[in-house]
Amino acid sequence: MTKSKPESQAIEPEVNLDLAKSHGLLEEEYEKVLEILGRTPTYTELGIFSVMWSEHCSYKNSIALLKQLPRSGKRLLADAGEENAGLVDIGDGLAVAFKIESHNHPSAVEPYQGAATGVGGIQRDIFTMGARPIASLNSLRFGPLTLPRVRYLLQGVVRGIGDYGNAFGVPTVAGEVYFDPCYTGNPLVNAMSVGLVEHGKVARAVAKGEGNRVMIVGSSTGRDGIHGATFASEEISEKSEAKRPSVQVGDPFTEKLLLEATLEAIATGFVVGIQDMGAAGLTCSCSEMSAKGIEQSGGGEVNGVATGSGMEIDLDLVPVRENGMTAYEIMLSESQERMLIVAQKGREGALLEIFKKWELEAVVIGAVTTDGFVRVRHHGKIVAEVPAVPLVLGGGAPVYIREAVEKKPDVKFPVLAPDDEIDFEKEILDLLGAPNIASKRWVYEQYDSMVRTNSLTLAGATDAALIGIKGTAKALAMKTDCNARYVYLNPRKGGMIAVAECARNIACTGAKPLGVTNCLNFGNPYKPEIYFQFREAVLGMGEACRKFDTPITGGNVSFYNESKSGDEVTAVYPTPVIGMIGLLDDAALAVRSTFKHEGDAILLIGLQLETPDSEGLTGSEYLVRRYGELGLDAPAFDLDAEKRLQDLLQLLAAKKYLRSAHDCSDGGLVTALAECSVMDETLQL
Amino acid sequence: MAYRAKIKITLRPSILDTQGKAVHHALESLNYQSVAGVRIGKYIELEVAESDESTASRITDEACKKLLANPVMEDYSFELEQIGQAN
Amino acid sequence: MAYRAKIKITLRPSILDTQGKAVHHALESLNYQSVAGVRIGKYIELEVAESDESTASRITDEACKKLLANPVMEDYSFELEQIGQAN
Amino acid sequence: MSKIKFGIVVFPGSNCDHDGEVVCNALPDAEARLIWHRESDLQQSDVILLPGGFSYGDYLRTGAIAKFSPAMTEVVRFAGQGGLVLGICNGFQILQESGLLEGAMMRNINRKFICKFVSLKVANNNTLFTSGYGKDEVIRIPIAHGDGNFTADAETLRQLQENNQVVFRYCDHTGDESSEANPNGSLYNIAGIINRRGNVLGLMPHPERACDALLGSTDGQKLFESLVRNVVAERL
Repeated sequence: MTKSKPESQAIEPEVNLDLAKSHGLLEEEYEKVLEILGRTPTYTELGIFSVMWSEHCSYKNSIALLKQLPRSGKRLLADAGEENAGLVDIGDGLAVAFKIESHNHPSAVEPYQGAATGVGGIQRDIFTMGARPIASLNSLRFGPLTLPRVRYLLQGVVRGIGDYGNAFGVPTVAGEVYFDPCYTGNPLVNAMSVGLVEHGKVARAVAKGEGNRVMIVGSSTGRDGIHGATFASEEISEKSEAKRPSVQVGDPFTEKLLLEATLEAIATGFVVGIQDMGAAGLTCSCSEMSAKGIEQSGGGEVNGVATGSGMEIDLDLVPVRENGMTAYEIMLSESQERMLIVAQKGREGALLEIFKKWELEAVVIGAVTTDGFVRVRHHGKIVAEVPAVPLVLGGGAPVYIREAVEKKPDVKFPVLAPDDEIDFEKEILDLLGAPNIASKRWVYEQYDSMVRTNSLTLAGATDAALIGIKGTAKALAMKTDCNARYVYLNPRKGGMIAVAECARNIACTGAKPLGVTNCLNFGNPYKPEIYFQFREAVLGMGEACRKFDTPITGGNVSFYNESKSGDEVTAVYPTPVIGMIGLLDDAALAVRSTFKHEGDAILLIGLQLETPDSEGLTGSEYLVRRYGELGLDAPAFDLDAEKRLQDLLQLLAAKKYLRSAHDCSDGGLVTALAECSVMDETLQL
Repeated sequence: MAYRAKIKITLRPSILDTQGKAVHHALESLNYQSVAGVRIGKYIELEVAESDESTASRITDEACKKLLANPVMEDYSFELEQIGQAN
Repeated sequence: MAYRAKIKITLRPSILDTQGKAVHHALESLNYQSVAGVRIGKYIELEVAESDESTASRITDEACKKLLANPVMEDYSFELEQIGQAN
Repeated sequence: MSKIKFGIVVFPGSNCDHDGEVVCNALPDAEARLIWHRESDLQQSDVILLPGGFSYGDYLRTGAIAKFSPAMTEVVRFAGQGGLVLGICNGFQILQESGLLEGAMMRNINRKFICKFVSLKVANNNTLFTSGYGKDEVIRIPIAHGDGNFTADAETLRQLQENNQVVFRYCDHTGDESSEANPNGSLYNIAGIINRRGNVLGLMPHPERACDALLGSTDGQKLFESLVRNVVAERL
């Protein structure tokens, strides 16, 4: 431990338990900070611990359960959680990086920028691994369209996703949009990206090699994205500047330059490690890359501090966009389109040239050390000196198992009108016109789904998006899916069905499901009934992933999705969104969704479960729309039968027996039949 | 009698102006080195068919708050100018 | 010494302003019936680090002609305001 | 006989350069090379292609900033000497901003980005770019833009019609140039025009995205084939 204690900067508030609590730290967590440092933290150090131990970065209330999900598989290059995005081997020397993440709360504040920066962030998670993004998907949930505020949010989110993805030059090829009152105050905006990388060219998020240069590249740093709650600067800074913005602004143009420059830099072989700056910006990338380096060094320990790697950086060198930024602000800023790179000592010049060519900021701000610390200087003084390992997930960050208590949702199954009283034609047309069922062309036509000329779905609708891989006969199938009503009615079965439906959509194209990423959108984990939903859904997902041999390669957890009306707080339905990829060895054998020739036989394939007919309606869109009731449980479901069905679909496709195949899900059989009849690009309706 | 409201809508100083950044860069490459900063916003003209200025001002202010300016990221200001008949 | 150029870029009257029409329609649906017309353009602020006004004015005019305004369909006008140091 | 050389200019923010390169390289006697916008050497290209994308993020106006790149100064000179230039989507907007083609593009009339297949009528098949198509042939080509609403003053419009410079028009699958078939509000359903001299063509739809049956249409192929055939013929 160096002798001089890091100095607090003159105008910072006095660090104590109250300030720690206002930063979201619990009392026992603050005690642990004092124990780790052996002294009171400086204001900047408190900021660092508060973001690193926030739910978003540490997964403290979910990691214990997530560990039970199947995370390894023979096709996986990097085990889940070790890299930003899981990598799946697809042959031809190629691997697929894919991940899904949520940007729910920023989108509720500013829909356009919230959604745009969500898309930007997930693309960086992919190209930070050296992979070129080849497709984007999304999963959106809003309140009912009858509300003006919901229409405002929907329009802003869709335009944000489109503008960012279109300008960045990645096709947006699939997604889902659901409308339900439970999302009124808290929309869900989940963005997914899929990228390709050659096996040898994968980049790692690690800081190692003493003396190697630490560089910050991309946009300059401003005060955007520093969360109000953990930011108490109004009192301390006399300047009456506009209130600190919590809105992060995305710049797809700079991101496209950052993509090309990053891939070019990685190709030189001089990049030792690289990580994008997402939540908690510089703080998160410095600590996670250092902790990874320490873990890989298998190094020793000095005075209880794990050594072998670490970082020393000087904030005076960080390119800033606003003057007078404090160390706290620079370390916590979430300005977009920035990466942290560890460059081989002596080779940083070549990398700086590349970023200069692409007209991007690129500055060496420090070097790799071996003492196990993240040491931060500002205005010549040490403002933070924190051991890296205790900061990070899997290192010293807290892990909690919360209390889980089932609270049956108060739902019922309505008395159904007798058939002879029903005008079936009117009911069917009404169902087909329901927002959750009707075509979403008015949304996805705002996305460029064709750039990079690999989108095979344009020659005719398919149940999962199909992206051809140039230079091979192969195509990737990809889909996002989740029926949150089923999870609300029965979290375990609902979690299983979410994975099964995604896999079924992929199998309908003839492709073989390979791997899963997930975005778990839930309420407040400190409420036992919410934690029960979370635990059961995760267990259900795990069971299904094991059955389909689709390991989970990583993902994201978003808690506290709830809306307040008056003092009444209602959580959103438990929404574990599944993002899945599959492989089609021969793209020419792709099976599309729509009927092709008059006279072809129509088959309904699946297990005929012996439940009374009416129970098949439970949890259905029809029951909710026609009777305003959810029913009592998720529909009957058999995991074995589902696996056999999907294996059959792939077999029939390979033998060219199938003219088309379409999943029977929301809206039931009648909707599936209608979709098979009309859903085709060439039909100019 | 009518008024023309001349409204300026600008990004708050602390919000990153990506467009301004790109245009500033372009002006530099046209070697207008003395241009030290560029910020880009919207200019909106409303024709308000009201006889007295205070009503016209109230309507303009409400229009800005409710629709024209995004309160999360933008500030607005306006002047009123008397014109003949609103066409 | 520096100047701030406040530039207004507007669509030529002969050009159909589809954005303006849409905003006008939205204001009507918020029952601001007395709003008779809406036109939408750009408001650009340049900070020009020049000591005398005529140079600052020339630079601003050239920037508008070469880049900021599209001669095919836009008109521009600007005022200059003296400010301390351009940051 | 050496191959016909397509020079594809890449601006920061272009994203369809790659797609154009693949299509040109696939043509039997043609090859493509990428030209970074900072270079002023067009590498003896026979045809210059300005690709789709969001040059400079389309900030201020689509194509407004790209026109100042060194490569564009060369392209203007190349076009002045009769060189063939094809501008697709953002490329067309850059040609308008650089004064090589008439008119300007405004925001789509529904103020939203639109990406879908549309039908186009080949109004003028008597050009070096469209000689492979039949007169008034209806073809299916995708569009993907937010600012494709073609506008020009009355006099320019009159001249464009008179000199047969309108090459592509939006229509329905029967060839009717109805207002319903107009996706973005362009005057006279104009989707693509050529300059008076006949060596610079700009169009908003993306022919490079319609050269593969697996992608839904091959109607874009004939545009590239016409160019190669006419350049070869000119050399003989």
